[in-house]
Amino acid sequence: MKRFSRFLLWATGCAIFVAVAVSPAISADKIKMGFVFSMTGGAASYGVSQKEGAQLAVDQINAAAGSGMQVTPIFEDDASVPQQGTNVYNKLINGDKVAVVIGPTLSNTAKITNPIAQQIGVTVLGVSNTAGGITEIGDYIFRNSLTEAVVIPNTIRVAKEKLGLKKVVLFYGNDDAFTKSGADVFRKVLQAEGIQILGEQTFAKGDRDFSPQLTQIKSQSPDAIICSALVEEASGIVSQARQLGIAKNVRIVGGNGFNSPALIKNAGEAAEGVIVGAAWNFSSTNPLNVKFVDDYTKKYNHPPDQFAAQAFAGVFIVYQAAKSAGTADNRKAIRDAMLKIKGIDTLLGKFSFTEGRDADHSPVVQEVKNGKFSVFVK
Amino acid sequence: MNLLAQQLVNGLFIGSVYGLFAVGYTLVFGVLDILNLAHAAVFTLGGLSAVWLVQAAGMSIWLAFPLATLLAGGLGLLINAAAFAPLRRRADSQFSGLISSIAMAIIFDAAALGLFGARSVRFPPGTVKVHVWQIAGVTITSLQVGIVLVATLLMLILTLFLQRSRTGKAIRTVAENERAAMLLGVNVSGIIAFTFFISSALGGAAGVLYGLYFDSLAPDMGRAIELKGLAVIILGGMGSIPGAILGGLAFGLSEVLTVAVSGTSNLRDAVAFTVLFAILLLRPSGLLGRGKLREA
Amino acid sequence: MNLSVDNISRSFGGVQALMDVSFEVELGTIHGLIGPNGAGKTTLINILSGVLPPTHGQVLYQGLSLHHLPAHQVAALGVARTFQNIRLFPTMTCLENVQAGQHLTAERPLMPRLLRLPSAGREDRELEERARDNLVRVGLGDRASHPARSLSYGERRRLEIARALALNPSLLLLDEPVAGMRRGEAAEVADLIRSLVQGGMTILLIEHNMAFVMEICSCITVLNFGRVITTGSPDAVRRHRDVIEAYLGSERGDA
Amino acid sequence: MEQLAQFYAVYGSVINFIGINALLALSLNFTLAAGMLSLGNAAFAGIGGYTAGILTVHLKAPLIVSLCGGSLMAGVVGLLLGMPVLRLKGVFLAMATLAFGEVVRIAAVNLDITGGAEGLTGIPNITRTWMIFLALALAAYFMATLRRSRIGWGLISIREDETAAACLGVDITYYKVVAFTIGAMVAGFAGAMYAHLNYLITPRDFGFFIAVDLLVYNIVGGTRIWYGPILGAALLTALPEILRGVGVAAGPVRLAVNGVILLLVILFLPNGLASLFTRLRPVAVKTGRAERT
Repeated sequence: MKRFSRFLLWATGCAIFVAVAVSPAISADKIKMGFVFSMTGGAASYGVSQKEGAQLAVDQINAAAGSGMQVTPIFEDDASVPQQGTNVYNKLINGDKVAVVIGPTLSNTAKITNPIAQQIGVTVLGVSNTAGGITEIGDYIFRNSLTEAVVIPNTIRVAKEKLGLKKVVLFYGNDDAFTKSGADVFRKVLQAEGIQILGEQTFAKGDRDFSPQLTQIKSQSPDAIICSALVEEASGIVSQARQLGIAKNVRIVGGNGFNSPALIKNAGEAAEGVIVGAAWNFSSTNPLNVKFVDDYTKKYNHPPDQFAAQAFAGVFIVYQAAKSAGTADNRKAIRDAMLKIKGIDTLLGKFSFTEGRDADHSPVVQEVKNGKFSVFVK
Repeated sequence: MNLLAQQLVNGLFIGSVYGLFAVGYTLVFGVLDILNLAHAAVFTLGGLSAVWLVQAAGMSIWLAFPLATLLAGGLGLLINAAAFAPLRRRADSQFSGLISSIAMAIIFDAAALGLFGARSVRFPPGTVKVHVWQIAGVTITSLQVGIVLVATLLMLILTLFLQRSRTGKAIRTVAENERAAMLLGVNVSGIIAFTFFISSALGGAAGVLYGLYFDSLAPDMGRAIELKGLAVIILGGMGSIPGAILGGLAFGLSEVLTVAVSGTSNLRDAVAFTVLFAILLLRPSGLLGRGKLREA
Repeated sequence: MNLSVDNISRSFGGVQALMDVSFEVELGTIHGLIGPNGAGKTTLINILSGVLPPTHGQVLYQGLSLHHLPAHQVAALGVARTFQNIRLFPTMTCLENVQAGQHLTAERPLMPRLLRLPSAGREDRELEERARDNLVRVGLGDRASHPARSLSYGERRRLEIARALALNPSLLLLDEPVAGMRRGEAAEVADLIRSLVQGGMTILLIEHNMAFVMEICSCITVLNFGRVITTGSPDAVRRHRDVIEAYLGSERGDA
Repeated sequence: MEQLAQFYAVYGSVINFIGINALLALSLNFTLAAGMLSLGNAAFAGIGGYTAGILTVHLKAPLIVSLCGGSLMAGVVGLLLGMPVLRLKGVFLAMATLAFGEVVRIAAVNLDITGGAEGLTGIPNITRTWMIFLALALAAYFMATLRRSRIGWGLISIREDETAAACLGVDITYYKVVAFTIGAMVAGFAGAMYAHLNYLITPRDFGFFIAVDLLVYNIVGGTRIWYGPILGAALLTALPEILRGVGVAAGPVRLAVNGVILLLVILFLPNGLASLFTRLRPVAVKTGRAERT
């Protein structure tokens, strides 16, 4: 055993030195993309979707490129922990010398890791970060994920218009950055729209039992339940609400976190009528989207979610920028080309970056109908 | 009034799930004085494998449930063989056992992730028929009643088994005094392995029931309940089986009542853990503990 | 100015371990405490050393009440003890066990050590010297760097005495100091105990080895079922009817 | 030289985290040295981190003031918590400190001044590698020296046998509270440095699983000598990078290998990694002269 441990220490040393000595050569006709996704840990279900979406995009690009510019993907796992995210960023940027980084999965990790890329001058494209203060980190930081600040006001406006909401209850996860900041936006928008908030209830990440809160909510008889949650919790909330006898006409309204086939799969019948404001429209007839949903379902045997869709789109956006810059390794040129991305066709629709390098495309309000997401029309 | 009644029903239900989870935890602690932190991972694997049996292998839940329970019990044997048995003679087995069980938990988590994927899954709709009853404005489902019944039944069987059967008596002897048990001709290591089997089987059963009710199973579902399970066995008294059940109910009710009384859920977990903290200071042996501190 | 045990009672749950136990220990003597198993001897030692509080009654030592003093304050008054079930520090060496026993007699201030002042090294060397002397005194001079758990049973008892001596106690409570020892070893301990008393120490000891007790104690208290049967000289105790009965009635052949 | 710079560019953050984690592990070692199993040190790190972050962000305090302020605050809380809690032993102490940790985490989630779930943002990234390792060196030196002082002898006696220690005159409660408070201060300092390394701290950085990690570092490295926790923290912090280096793909497999290595260390190195370097004895006492000359 002693020997084994000595070996381990030895191996550590060797691994580190090999990693340093073999600084990878950069080839000009292959663009190196670093992907930082949470493939294990608490956010694993999102990270895995993202990886699948990104992999599909890379495969399609490489198959189509022929002798043109190929993509060399390097997938790394941040284990849903910011510390590891930092380590992975340093490794990708300084060790592998990637041209761009796509990721990381979680906004909180992005706030810690993106300054590293900004300082060195490497483009980062967030494909799932929706919290505030991400692109503000610097002029190398982009994202193609519509923020809650864009999606939610639209959702509430549409819902108010079509359902005549007057009084609602806000229900959210208060120990998670995504769900908490979503709730803050909901609260502000609801107040601005003059909709009364009867009360607020919270849950914690990982909770599966929501009946105490839903029982309270039921007793307040709201017109709708406004919910900021990720899909793991969302499906439980939806099905338990119906089980507790909260009537179907009390709609449940959610944001980006709800936009996953898992909602319908896990909540089943109860998901009918749930309103989901989101960045990506599953049932969009945009040919790029139809093809994506088809290809993805064929390859992985399950339908894609928003995480996969945005990651897929992200790879194409970056590839587009690199191609128009005519370089696979000039980090600054790629960034400059990213700034110029305007109105390109993606599965998300016509896509541009705003002045602040955030996503600019129109959000969608969907409704679950007959076991499918469809555009909300009353 | 309806509101409060509904909340009490909610609390009793979730409390009995906590209790079932905690019974396995506390059984191992009662016998070995060791915390098995891989228990939550067994809970997860039990639930996920039952989903797999129903979904991919097309079994009825009535077959998948006992099979998954047995499988979880097998994991218990594995935990014992790989992580606890080799350490038993070590002076620091309380500490090192804790760590080796963490190692097993990591390995099981990885297995869950690799075998079943990161996404949340559920039992196919209609796996069990669910009726919803409205009694005086209080909603109860047949699934809830069934789960409480199954949990009660399992705990009754366990209690009777420990009190009446030969093996059960041997387990209690080992818990009381390992050396004495050995002198009495009890196969101590066999009994310990068997205890792990039962403990993990119960954990797996809890995972299946949990998954059946909440319709959402994922590799990290053990994480949230792990901490609560620890709180429950402290609350009830380490090593006490009725204590674990009572602790589960108490913890479930404290969560629900915090929501019901304060009208908001921000304080739910804070209250639960503050109560735990206070109980430790005022009555360290828990509600039904063996009435002695370690090393007293 | 003796050690006086005054109406001590102690119960555990419903079980009365000690009932109105009173006796005096004259300073500078060896006082024996005997009685059948379960008579409450170790409980009494635990009360005297502050490990357990009594339910009733009090203990006076050199005119001071030990009432409800915690163990470390009792130790600070010069009361040291050994344990029936031997409580050495198992992973430490013999020398370290004794050095740990110097807690009250050594300063070992942190600051000079952090600053590596020569005074710290000097103190450590002196303390080590003293600890070695204690080891030599109990006949373990050649075992200084052996781990405590590698010692034989008798050696462990002697090491415990050495550790207790490191406190420079005025009163030493020995709980079965020669249990499990060979005859020659026990005789050495008897010599050691006598020499300690000659140096002015007071000793209260529990022992089942009657020959040993009768030989070295000047006064003996007999306990049975938590009560004092008698206190007196070895001869008087030997002849006491109740004592004989207590022993013959409960244990045979131990005396 | 250039290679060194390149090495630092790739692994600088790993090195920093090794230092921080080692300091945190060492903070727990102060309590473990007296045989106390505490799961509260992650929470103390959190208290230190939030206090320091708030001092820097809201009061524009200089770094050293923030670091000391964080450490002090953690120490005060440690003192207040330690007095009632340290009567408990073993698993019960672990659970009480765990409950405390959860309450701290939930407080951080619900308070405004801590920034809630999104965390405290805008903390400048001003902790440098040398600062971390200077602090670690000082703490390690302190730990190593402490063991030879009166407090250290008392703590080790308590770990070995509480009753016997009390009968040697060791004031159990006092020494335990001292050790617990020192541990809390070191943890608070480490947490404060961490806050200034990351731009952002969130309640999740200091939760239950971090507390367990600290214990794992100690047991894997070895609790009985000052460099044990440092070795444990170094190996386990670098492990993902090592596995990456030897080509174990990201994902479940890497997680499993992680678990297996942990299991192997605990099974086959009873005194932790430290036992590879020394025949472990609880206290490093130099035997001044040869025995039985």
